Amino acid sequence: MSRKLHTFKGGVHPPEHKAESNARPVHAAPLPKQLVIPLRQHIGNPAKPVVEVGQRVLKGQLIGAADGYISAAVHASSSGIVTAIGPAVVPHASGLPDDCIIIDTDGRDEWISLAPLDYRAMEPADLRMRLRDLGLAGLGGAVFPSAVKLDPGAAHHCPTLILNGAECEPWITCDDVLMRLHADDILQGVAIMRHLLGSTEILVGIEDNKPEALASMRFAAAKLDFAVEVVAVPTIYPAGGAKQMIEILTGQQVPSGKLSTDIGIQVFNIGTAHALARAVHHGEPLISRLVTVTGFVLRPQNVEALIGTPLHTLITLAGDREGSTGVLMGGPMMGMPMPDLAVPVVKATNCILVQSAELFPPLPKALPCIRCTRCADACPAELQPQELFRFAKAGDFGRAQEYHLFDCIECGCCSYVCPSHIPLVDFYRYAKSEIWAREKEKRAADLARERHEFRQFRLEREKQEKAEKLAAKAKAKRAELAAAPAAEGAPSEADAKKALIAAALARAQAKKAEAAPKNIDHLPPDTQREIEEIEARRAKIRELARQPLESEEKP
Amino acid sequence: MFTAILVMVGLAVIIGLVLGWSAIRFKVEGNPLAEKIDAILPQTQCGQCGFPGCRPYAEAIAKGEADINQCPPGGEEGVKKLAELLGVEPKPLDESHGTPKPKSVAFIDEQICIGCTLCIQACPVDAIVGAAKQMHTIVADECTGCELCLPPCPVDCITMVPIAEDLPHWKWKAPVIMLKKVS
Amino acid sequence: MTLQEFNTIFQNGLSKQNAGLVQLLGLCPLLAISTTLVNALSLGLATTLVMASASGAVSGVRHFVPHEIRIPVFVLIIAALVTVIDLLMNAFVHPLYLVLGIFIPLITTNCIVLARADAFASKNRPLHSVVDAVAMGLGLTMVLVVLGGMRELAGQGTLLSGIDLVFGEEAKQFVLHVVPDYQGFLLAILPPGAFIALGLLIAAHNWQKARAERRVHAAAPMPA
Amino acid sequence: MIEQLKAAARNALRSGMILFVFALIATALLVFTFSRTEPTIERSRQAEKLALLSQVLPPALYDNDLLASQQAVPPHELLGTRQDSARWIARRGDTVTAVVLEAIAPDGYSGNIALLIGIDVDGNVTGVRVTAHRETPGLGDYIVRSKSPWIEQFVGKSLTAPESKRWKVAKDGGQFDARAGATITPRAVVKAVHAALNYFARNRAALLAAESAPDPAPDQETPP
Amino acid sequence: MPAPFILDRSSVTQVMAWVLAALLPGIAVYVWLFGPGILVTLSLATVTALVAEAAMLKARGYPAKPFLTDLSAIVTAWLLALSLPALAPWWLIVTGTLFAIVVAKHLYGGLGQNIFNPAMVGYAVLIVSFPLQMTQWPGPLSLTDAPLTLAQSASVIFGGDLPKAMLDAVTMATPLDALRTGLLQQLTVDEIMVQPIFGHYGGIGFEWLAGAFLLGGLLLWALRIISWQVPLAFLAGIWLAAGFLHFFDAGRFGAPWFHLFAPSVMLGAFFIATDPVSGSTTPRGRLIFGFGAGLLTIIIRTWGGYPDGVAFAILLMNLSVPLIDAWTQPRIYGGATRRGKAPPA
Repeated sequence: MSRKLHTFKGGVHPPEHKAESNARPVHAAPLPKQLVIPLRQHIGNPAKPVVEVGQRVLKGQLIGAADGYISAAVHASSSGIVTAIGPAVVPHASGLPDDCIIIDTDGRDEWISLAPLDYRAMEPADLRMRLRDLGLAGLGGAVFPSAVKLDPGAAHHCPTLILNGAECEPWITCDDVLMRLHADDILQGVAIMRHLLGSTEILVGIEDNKPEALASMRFAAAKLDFAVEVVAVPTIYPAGGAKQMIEILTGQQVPSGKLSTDIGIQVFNIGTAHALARAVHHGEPLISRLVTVTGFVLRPQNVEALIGTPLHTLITLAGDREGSTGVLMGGPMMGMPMPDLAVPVVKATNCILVQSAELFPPLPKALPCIRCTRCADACPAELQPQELFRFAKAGDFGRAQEYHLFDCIECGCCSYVCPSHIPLVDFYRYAKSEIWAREKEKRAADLARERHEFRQFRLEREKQEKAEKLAAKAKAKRAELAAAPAAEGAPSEADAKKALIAAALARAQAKKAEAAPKNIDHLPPDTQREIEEIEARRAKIRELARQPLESEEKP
Repeated sequence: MFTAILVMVGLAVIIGLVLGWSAIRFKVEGNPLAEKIDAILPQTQCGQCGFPGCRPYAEAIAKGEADINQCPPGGEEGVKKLAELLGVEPKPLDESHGTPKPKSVAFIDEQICIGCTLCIQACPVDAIVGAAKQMHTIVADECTGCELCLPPCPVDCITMVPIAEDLPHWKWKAPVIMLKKVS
Repeated sequence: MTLQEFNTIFQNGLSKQNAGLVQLLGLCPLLAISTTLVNALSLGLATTLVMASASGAVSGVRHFVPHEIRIPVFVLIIAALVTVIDLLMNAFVHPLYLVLGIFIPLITTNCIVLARADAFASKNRPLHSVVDAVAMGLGLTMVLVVLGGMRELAGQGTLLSGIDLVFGEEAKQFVLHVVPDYQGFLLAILPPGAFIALGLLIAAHNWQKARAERRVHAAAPMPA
Repeated sequence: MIEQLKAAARNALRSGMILFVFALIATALLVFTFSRTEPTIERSRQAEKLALLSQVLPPALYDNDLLASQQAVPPHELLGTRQDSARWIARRGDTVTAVVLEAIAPDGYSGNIALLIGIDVDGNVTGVRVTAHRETPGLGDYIVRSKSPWIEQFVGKSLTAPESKRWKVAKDGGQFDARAGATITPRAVVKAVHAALNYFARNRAALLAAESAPDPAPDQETPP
Repeated sequence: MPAPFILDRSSVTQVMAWVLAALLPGIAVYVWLFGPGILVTLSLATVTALVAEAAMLKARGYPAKPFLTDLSAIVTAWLLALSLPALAPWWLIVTGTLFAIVVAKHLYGGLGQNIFNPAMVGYAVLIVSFPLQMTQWPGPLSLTDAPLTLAQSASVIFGGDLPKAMLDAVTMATPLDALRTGLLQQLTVDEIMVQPIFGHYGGIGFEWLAGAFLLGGLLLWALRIISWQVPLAFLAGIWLAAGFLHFFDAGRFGAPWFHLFAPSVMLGAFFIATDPVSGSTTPRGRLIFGFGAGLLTIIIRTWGGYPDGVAFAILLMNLSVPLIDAWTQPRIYGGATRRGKAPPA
């Protein structure tokens, strides 16, 4: 345990509030009547439903298949009937509905047959495909598909594997409890990770406010046939940020704009390791997880909840209290308020935090920024939050980007310390989503321009070809006419031309009649007027479009 | 006195020679300003501005032949950006060219479509696929929402569907700090 | 020239495109010389005179000047006219010339003169151009006078001090001692005072404009 | 290519010719104005200088053409000068009555203060004026006549009245008044006038001689 | 409802209250050594500032309560009052405070938007406009025969000019004024320093005042309300610049210790240059900001038109803050130093 620890710049130390929930035994949540399983629970493409409404599904059955490389499957968390596939309210800051599969449970909780995987005997690529189909995704919060993270890439190995057990947000204790109870399973998962990544150094970082978890993990690690170093790290938020954890344990910083694998380090949450072990050794898909239910409830505790369980089921279990002011999913620093208690537990749900006016007093009104730079002192990404705020507020997103807006991890330290109580993180999220939207818009505009220019080019070419063809035809016809024997006196050259024009006119008229819309008789005057306006505009456009061409044709 | 005249006149002649020569020798072809304006325009190619497409409108603005407030899809924000680029005062949209509408894409009711190809000819970005006598479909990703396909359709099978806000399109709203009392 | 054209040109010069308050052109003399009302008025009128004659001259020759050498030609005309006025002032109002001193030649580089020559006179008929120049010049003079008055009043508590420089010794009686026994507020006379006073004037102008706009909005008939 | 070069050359010639014509006209205008105003300007300049001199010399003391009497004085420590300065001689009839000297007080708060000092044949000061200074506005600039009458105190003073140790500002125990908190500038002026009187006393003969300049090798003794 | 949902206890009011508290030792020493006149000045400035702040908030349509209770107006008022001569007439104090609050603070956009330190703008306006009245410094009590009581001071401040003799008796040139005057009389620094107003370092009384402000400043630093960079760099700038000149010609330039303990330096270093709103925000930027202000102070003291240069030096550096900040953006986590557009991830 002589490892030299490093520190990261910034960070804060809010009251921990861990003791409320980590002392009670873990219960399994009751089986709800209805499970709502969102198809988009992870980063990447949403899963594609593979069941139909009315179909009976078994516990653990695949109901949404992974779509593409960066994706993960979703499974039925219990047996029952699929009653709907469509939009339902999901845990998201927007409060907007998203596609879900809704299952009415039958109470029998009937499993499909499970088959463990012999991971050592499998091709790594096959194994990763299997994990993707078992729905494995990071349980720490970002929910990145684990199969992708377990791919060591071109280097074929990732020398350092870090298990993140910091759990630095206040109130949350699900990782703490998991480590106390299932240290062996977690380390089994680590063995699989080590196998896939080819790691030689394995570090487990746990904040020093969790002595029992540390002891349990150390005990389990001692039993392994490979070295796992369990390290107690100082308790400071956000030590659990992947980049911060890397810096604490190795002293290295992940270069801006790069991934940790670029410097040979991969980080997993301990919950993910546990789920991985379950998936490989038991063949179990990811259909449940540990969730901390805490805050303003009678019995704060951790529960084993099925994915898709509505939040109110868990809150009732923990003891509902009168006078709550809201419910957060996640911790108080990065969590999001829930629009509705019917939203389901998803793979990312680590904590359900019930608020009360006493525990979470309403935030004081914001004052103007006085540039005191406490935010800069607290920022673990070493940014200048006050400048980012200024740019975001002014709508100067380009400058915000220059000042590394996208290196912000939205940890909330800046907002926490701000003496003016400015909701800084909100401004950064707003700026980021504006920039994304603009990029998207710009790409769409570029595409439209390109297509329009190509069309102009094509029309021009077609017109030219047509003109050439016409000229050739006219020439041929004239030759024909001239060659024809004169019956009643030879028609002059001029007559021939006239005839040609008359023929062309007749053709054009016929064509025009053909092209005229057939549904314009007996229109209401409104529509008639509208059509006329549109016609006028089109005529004008045509007129304008012709002008430059004509002028070009002049010598 | 004579020297003064000589110096002035000599200087003038030299300057005149240099400028006259440069004016012809270093003439800049093309119009970089039109490019910049075109980059701001939304590329809807709807022709509401009175020009057949965004590029001709951009060129007209660059030449000073068109005003900056004739593009309803660009909205007030577009006018503001153009004003900033050209260093003039922004002005409200000219409503005779139309009013801004929510972003939409065209949708063809394939039950009604008779496959006349008129809309295909009207589409400025070739975002409609289909052949004569066969039903047509809009490529939603390429549709700019210009509405040019609506008038030619003989059976009125095309409707504009506003782009709904869903999760992938959702944006964080600008936070509001209420400092001032709202009057 | 119709009355309406005349009105439009004058409105532009005096208010809508006022050189001092809206276009912020030609600020160097504006700030430097507006220490007293008399100074301000004198320089304003001198500038107006130069502008009027320069615009008239530029407009008169506009058809003979190719595009690429228009700037040298305009500068030549303006510089010649300014030098003439400089010499005339030196000869006939020498005391005032001593005060306005270096700012008279500076009219040459005052961008408002060249700006009007290039933006207006080179595209319009001589009469229009002269009217425009006079309107612009008077607009600038107006701002200068208000600025000079403000600074003189705040700075030394008088108005029209130095009037004797223009009208001779006898004119001294016209000097108004608005605040007797004034301590003097030096800041107003020093350069920073010029910036502060101009800022206040611009603010007042914008405020008045915004109010007028609001009133137009309020007065607009509601669509039925 | 050749075609283009030819076009450029043609255009260059045309521009050159046009500018040539304009330059010719402008210069001609200038030459004309200059020749017409030159005499008037010269007269104004003379009048200006004379007006300044008359401020330090009572009109009763002279009837000669003061300006014509100007002569150079070599630099001297007592005058604070580093270059030649000027002196003017006042005569009444054929009698020399007074002399006007240029002097510099080198130890003003912000550098040199240029003075014009009139001294009559008996060594009495007839008047002092500040012609250039950079003293702090509002603090040290009351030495200028237009700001306060302070400078009039010197009239009638001489080397003996008051005696040398009273040639100081009141704060240092002298005869001359000074504003509280702003004594550096008046100190410098008092010292400079006193030194100039000393200079006059030493070079009286040479200074009053109508035609000859004073001793070019001034004595180096410092004043008491 | 934004995340995070919990906040640290700090607030703008708390920050400002600490600044005021840290000024108290200085004020106590002031009263003890120079008489109670400063209390009148402080009160008058405070009342004026609060009234002006309230009026401006109303005119701009802002609620009065959160902005009046943030104490920032009082901080401005106290800093200005402590920079003024304690016997300056009431209209001088009112004019300066009004200028600070109305023009320098509110016309620039109010709390957090003022690019110049309001107190220093007020001071600069006064010294430029009324240099004469800005010289009425009360002498240290140990050097004056008849110290003024609180009531007498008030009557001087409100009642207008004292008879000249009496004014001469209670006012005195500050050490900086005395040095400047002496130097202009061709005296050497050593000859000047024998005057009674000079003490061990910075002048009788003034050096103790500087010590008290230093103490308050250290308190603010210990509480992390101010950073160490600005004061240290400011003092270093003064010490090095003065030391450099003194080293070459001790007869014409004051000693570095004298400049450090002369009036207004400690106040400027710990309370004025550290004003976060108008100062630099990056660590390296703060070093440049402070050092530049110190350097300019000595340059203005030595060659400028006014005896002290702290206010002008700080205002000049305020002006350069955007440039300094843009140049000294620190490296961020992961080592991106240059300002480059990171792609939206």
